[in-house]
Amino acid sequence: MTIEQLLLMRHEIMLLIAAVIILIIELSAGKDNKSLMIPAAVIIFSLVTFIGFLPIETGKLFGGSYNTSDMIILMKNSLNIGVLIVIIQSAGWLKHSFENFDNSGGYFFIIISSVIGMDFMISAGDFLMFYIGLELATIPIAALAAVEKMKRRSSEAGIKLILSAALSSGILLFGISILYATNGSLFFSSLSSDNLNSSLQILAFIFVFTGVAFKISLVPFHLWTADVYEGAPVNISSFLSSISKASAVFILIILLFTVFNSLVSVWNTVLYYTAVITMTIGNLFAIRQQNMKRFLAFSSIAQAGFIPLGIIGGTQFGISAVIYFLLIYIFSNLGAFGVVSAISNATGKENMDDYNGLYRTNPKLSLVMMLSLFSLAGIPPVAGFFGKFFLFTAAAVQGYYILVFIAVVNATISLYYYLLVVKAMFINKSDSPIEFINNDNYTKAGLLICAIGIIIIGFAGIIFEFIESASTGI
Amino acid sequence: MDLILLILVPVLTLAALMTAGTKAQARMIAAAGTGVQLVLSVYLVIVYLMERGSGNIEQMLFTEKYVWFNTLNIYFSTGVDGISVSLILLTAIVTFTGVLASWDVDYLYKEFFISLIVLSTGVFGFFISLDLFTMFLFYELAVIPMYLLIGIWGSGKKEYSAMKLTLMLMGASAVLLVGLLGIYSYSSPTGATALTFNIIEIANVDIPVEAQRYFFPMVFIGFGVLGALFPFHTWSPDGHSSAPTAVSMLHAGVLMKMGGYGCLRVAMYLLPEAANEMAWIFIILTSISIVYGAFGAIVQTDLKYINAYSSVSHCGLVLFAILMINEIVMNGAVLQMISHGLMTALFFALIGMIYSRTHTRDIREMTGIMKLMPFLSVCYMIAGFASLGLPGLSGFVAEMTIFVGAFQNTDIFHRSVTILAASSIVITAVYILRVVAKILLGPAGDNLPSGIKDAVWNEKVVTIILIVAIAGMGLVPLWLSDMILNSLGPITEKLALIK
Amino acid sequence: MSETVFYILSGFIIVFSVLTVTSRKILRAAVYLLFVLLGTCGFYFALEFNFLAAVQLTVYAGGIVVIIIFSIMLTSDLQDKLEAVQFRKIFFSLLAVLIGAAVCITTILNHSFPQVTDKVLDSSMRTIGLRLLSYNEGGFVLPFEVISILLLAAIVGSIIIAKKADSK
Amino acid sequence: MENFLYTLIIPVILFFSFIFTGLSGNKFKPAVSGIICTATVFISAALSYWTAYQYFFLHGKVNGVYQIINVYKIEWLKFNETLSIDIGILLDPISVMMMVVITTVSLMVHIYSIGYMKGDSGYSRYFAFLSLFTFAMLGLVLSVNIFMTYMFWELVGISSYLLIGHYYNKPSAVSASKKAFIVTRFADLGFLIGILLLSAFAGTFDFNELTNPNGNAILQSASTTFMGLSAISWALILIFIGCAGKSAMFPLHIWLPDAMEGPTPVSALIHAATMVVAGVYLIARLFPLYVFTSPVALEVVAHVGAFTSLFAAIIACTQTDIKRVLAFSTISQIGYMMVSLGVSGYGAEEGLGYMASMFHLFTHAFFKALLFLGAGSIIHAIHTNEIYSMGNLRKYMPLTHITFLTACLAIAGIPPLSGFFSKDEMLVAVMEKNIFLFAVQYVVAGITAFYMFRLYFTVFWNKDKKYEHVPHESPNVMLITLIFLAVCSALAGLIPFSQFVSSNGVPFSTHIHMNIAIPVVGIALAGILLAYALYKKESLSPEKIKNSLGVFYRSAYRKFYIDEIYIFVTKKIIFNLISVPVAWFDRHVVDNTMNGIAYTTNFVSEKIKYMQSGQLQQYAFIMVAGMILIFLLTLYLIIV
Amino acid sequence: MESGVGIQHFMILSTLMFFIGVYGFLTRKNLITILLSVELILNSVNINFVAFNKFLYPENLGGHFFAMFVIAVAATEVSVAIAIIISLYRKLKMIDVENVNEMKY
Repeated sequence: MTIEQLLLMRHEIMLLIAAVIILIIELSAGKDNKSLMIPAAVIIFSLVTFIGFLPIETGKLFGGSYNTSDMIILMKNSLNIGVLIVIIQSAGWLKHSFENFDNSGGYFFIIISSVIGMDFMISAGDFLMFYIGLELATIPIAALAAVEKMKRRSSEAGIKLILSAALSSGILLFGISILYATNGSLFFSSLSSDNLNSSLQILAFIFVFTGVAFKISLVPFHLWTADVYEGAPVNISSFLSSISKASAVFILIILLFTVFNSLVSVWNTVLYYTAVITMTIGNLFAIRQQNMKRFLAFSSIAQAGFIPLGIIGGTQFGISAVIYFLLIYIFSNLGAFGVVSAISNATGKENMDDYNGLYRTNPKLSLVMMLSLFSLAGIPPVAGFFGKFFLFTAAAVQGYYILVFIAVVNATISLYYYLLVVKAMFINKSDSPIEFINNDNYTKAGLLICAIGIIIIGFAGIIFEFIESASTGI
Repeated sequence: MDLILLILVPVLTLAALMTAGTKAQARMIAAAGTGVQLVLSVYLVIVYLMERGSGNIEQMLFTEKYVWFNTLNIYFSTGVDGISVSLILLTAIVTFTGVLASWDVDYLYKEFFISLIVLSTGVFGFFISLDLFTMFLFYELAVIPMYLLIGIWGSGKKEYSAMKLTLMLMGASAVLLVGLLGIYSYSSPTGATALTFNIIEIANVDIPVEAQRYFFPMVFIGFGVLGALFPFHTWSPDGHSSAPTAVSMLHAGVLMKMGGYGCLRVAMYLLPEAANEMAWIFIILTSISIVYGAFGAIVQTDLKYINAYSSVSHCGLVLFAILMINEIVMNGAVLQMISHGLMTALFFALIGMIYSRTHTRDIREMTGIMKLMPFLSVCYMIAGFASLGLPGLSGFVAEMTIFVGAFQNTDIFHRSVTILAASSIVITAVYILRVVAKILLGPAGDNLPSGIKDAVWNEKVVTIILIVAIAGMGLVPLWLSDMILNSLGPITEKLALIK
Repeated sequence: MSETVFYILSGFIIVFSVLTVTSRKILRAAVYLLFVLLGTCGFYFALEFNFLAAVQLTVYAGGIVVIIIFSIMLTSDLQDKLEAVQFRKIFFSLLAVLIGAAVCITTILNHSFPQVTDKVLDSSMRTIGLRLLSYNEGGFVLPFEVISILLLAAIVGSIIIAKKADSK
Repeated sequence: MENFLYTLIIPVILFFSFIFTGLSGNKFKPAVSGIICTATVFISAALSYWTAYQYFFLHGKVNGVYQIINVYKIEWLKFNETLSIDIGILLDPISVMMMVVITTVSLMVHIYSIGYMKGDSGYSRYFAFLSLFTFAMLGLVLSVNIFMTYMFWELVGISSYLLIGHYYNKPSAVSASKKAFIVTRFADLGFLIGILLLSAFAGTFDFNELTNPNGNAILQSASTTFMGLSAISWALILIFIGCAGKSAMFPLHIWLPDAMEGPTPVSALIHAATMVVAGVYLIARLFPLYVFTSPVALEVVAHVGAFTSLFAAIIACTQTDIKRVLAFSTISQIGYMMVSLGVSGYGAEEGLGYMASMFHLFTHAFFKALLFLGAGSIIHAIHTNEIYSMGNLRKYMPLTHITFLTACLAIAGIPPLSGFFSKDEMLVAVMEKNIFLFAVQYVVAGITAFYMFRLYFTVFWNKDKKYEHVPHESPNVMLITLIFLAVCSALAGLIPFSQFVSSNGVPFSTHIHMNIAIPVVGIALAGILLAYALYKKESLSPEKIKNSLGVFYRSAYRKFYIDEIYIFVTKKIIFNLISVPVAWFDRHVVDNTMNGIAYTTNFVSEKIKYMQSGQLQQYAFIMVAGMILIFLLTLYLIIV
Repeated sequence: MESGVGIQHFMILSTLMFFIGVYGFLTRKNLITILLSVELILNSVNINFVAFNKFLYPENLGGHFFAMFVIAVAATEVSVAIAIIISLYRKLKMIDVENVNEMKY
């Protein structure tokens, strides 16, 4: 094995280096001299993100445990962009209190290692790497969710996350073990060449599906989502809701199209019904939320319900639509969470009522929020429209008209609650609106990136073309 | 002419508006932008007529294709025929007058004009699109600023109305979307070519009739809700009554026309078999719309509600006409769209102007305002006459074309509903004259604020432009009607082949 | 492995598993878990996975259970008995679990597994060591490395949480 | 053939005068508007006389038949190859005749109004609308295309609306104008549907083709039947409904008496001489169609006309408002014309009724205009409409008196005034066809004389009443018109009308039928004597007669409660039984259904919130249960 | 192997153990006892892997290594979970799962 071969793992290696540098800075910098940490993290991660985009060979490593393809690289790059935004947005929160600031090194380290886990998970060629990547992506984040020690909610979020995750990974493992029993191999390639169709394998599929669906928070495996998002620090919620969810979708796609490709009729049916209830339940809950984080949590559940529309047809176009959707979703969701985080850091206010009259005092924040919400709702000309439209197209072309119908009806319901927020910001009047918030440059930059992304991605047909051409790996 | 200009000008206006500092600047920029747009639209009509005059018989003129999403075969393809040209002109007129009518918006003026122009961009884009995708995109783009416009600058129970309007229209667009995607997925039944959203290409394809039966109602209802199809019209009275003046103008004047246009261009044109088969269902619904809206208008006491119900009735006539499936009546449908667009814009403009003076829209609280503001009252009367179909004004041309055309259908069903629809002109007269008698005529009321002044310059410009347009269409309709008629050929041919 | 050994061990494991999840004294539950782990360890020995059995003993029984017991002692009064669980909760959980188990077991019994091959298992320390550090097919160096990151991250995470809140 | 293109000026100049006066509004002194409008009407009138001269005496007749001349025709709105609305000018005997009548009366009314409306705040508006009306009316009679007729028909309606509502501060005027418009509008719906039906069968809107006895429209009609009548009959009956609305035939007459709320000259122009006869004119215009395709429709016309004439005449006897008496008289006279048309055949002598009807239309225009203008003169003097507040006015207003008397005699049919000739022809025509209708018309002739002279005696004779100020004769500008019209009323009957107008354009000659003329004059004189006895001599007490007639009188006085029926229908049925429920239905059923969807969503949302209880174990339970559910579904229900 | 004990025996054993663990997860009141149940679940999986490795696919050591890594992951999971539990305990002074419900609906 040569160095060149090793460089196929560029994403992971870069991240690893980044993590190590962060650790070194953390250890070398004095206790009172950590101001370097945030700019360093931002710069390093920007580099990592940038390098990720350089052209690279694809191939297999470690006897097939690790493999890359154009699509996988694309997925990783999408994640990187999202993580970069999260990192930039975290600055405000880290500076917010000394305690957080003190933890910034650990915070960045954990975020980055979690991304390493996701990257390995996506690149995994066998179930072992998949499993370890998954755990690496989850367990440290649970610690971060509980990081705000002064807040009871934070700890509650942490314990809910880690225990639910433990249960779900137990279920997942049980499924993997059954697969192993029926086939004898843990490699995706070997499993996919085998014709899985016995009941036991279906059983195994459902175990595995449950484990992954838990991460995507598909109904009925979604219940942890709202509580965790509400309790955890905003940036962790945004990380979980966008990056973590996106990575789980990516691996779900990979699993469905490699390992379980012979069970296509089963997983089509399962996805069909989960999609329907996920959208519906997510929407129904989102309607009556007051807390913005909780609101966004349910909204993200509802959004997750749209994803199966692209997968269900099993076409290359569908897959690219899903990736495209997720890319847009990352930007939109991070935009919304970014605003919530900026406001929460400055004032501690997280309720929708507090947003009344926001536009008069903070027009830019309101605009970014509106853009993000419209994008989530799928309103043109912002990108969300294109993402949703292509998902619907993918399903419709395969003849799932009823599913598309249910989905668009749900999209309308979701518009209702997104508009409630818009209403609060733009229409409602408040006696004591949130004062003008003078955001630091990190927050501004983070929101700006989101806003630009939300506007550009939809219009630039080339981005979709690129995704389409890259997602031939399956 | 490059049609993309029609999108570009509003976008540039938007950009300029962002930089505007003062109210005077903002409104000047908006007026200038929409003014340029109006000039462009007039120019478009002229070059269109010249092009046709020089013997160009292409279905669509000035077509352009910009590739957008290559994989899905999505192009930003534009092109116009007589129908869209006339509706573009209508839009430009109404937008321009709408901007002038909101000259005195004080609260968040910049945002107001931005939303207004976003809305108009959507409408222009919708009318020049030849691609279902962009059409749908612009459709939604036009609907969503409505929410803010009504919610922020509206009056009365604006939040409820804004939400209701937005949700019903977006719900409709949801149904529509399924229909459009259905059309898309059947746009290449043999699989020989790639699936396409292009209207002209789809028109050359025979979509299986079983599929049409599913998608026709979806598309028709989807667009029909915007055209106030019974029983999905209830957003209209509330929405109109809560909206600020310019928004009511644009909405009733232009946005509702998108419904009719969509039904004609997509539902009827692309799904002809189902259109022929299922028209009767919707004819019944639209007949109800027509009569029901008119009767509903009789008892209302709020000026805007009256006009909103009247719009239900008149727009019902548009859809009704589209469903009667022949050249004459479809021509009438388009004429009615334009006519209704102009006169309802005039109505709402006037109602806004009157409201800003009397601070009430309740007809029971106003009498004899003819004495107080003769100019506005006379204009209101003219609008009323146009609405009840006075010859020499636009309403007559449109309605008569519709009735004559509808009567060309020989069976008893079509004829009886035509008679039913025609009876609405009497009811229209009843509610129009009721309002005129109640508020304009009679002794001057003493419960109105003192010191009421008549129209100021911008208001005069608004009303005069609209009245000139209404009268112009009413007096010399032939060029317009011919322009539309010549473009209806492909649609009616396709429908007639099936018949 | 003889049937007798299997049934004894599995009986042992099942009984203590049930006790683990039903005992109303926490410490006892932890100890029952330890017995379960030991029983499992017995299986590993019986199946000739000596190394794994050792890992099980040291990591699981020696590490995890000890941490758990420490934390129990930290957080609970050992004399306390846990409150009795609501009947409703027991009923529904039991129902779900029984149905689940029934479905799984029926499916398992209906499944015909591949014939047992005559290949011989080689679980010597040498093989394990080689495989663990091999980067070819069948090698496990990558997971081995990645799990080190996981451990590091977990440590960092735990430290962040466990640090005294008021460091200032 | 002579170029008649200049006739285009006749209506168009009026339109421009309307636009000019209307837009310039109050920029000029009011008098200027009046003069401008009068001048334009004068030009029109002069041109129409010239046209009439040219048409009747020089160029109109070819081979002894008056030709139909399409002076001008452009396509205004094209529906398809055959159907289009054309705008143009059609000259034939009746249109030329109408043109003369309209411009003449209009000119008189304009001149009269200069004096009558002096000092009115809406002076220039008034003249603008008068011009508009005259324009519309000319357009109506000159139209080449039935749809063009319909257009101007509507325009006439609207200008009538505007003029009736001239005193828009008066609520009664406002509601009268509204009523007039809506009732005629309702009738117009019939007209419209009639046109539609007609076009569907005839395939054209063009009068030339529609009324050509050898044209397709007539030859190929009557194929389809509906409810026992041919479709074309239905179309013609529907068109007649439109005519009935405009011409105030029973039961659509109710707007006309109320329309008297307008300024009196307007009543003279619109509601006596011109607009109300548009219905008659239209039937005359479509006469070949009626005769050849649908005798049934003509019978309907005749019977409705007869009934209306009797009905209105009876009511006229009881009214006390001078203008209302005249209004009912108008209704009655138009009924006459309708009867005469309805019994007519096609041809020269065959079409006597047609000719007589037009003749009566012609003479009636003059004497009825005169009556109204005279009444206006009286009202101008004493500011009331109530005849019992008047008396002995001959002393104060001698010229008005003389002219009014002339008109009364003319309408009563006393020779040699114009009404005698036309009425005589009509009765002859009716006599030939239908003896029953003749009887009715004969009686009506008597009643007519009676109520006219009731009016005359009450107003001009008897004792002085208390006047606010001494009544004075009207200004000269008004008197001139009275005198001119009186001369016309007196002499118009001497015109050999049948030489000019006939149903097929072939002139013929007529003579006085003594066997009918004498009884008719007799009954008219009887009516006058009765009126004399009752209201001049008061030898018989009108009160007693009223009392003895009891219910009948009261119901006649209340116009047989037709108004009440209408109010019942509109208020109770349309408003309360349809509109209010529709509005309620809209708000409560349709709207609540839509809202209900939203409420249901919210309700469900509230109900299922307990799923998210915050209990970790419940979450886990749902997760496991969900997983097991998927097991069961996939393993046992869907796949297996 | 030479006896009648087959792969299905082991699978039934592990399935039972798995569901016993799930049962514990669903019913135990104390957070730490829930953690114990999770360990039961993981342990059942390990039994599976080992047994399959031994009985079905002795030629590779996939199951064996998988089980080893599961043990390692279980250790990290437990450590983080216990850290969180203790931090929660500091605030609540108790670790009853039914009290961890501040956020709901």
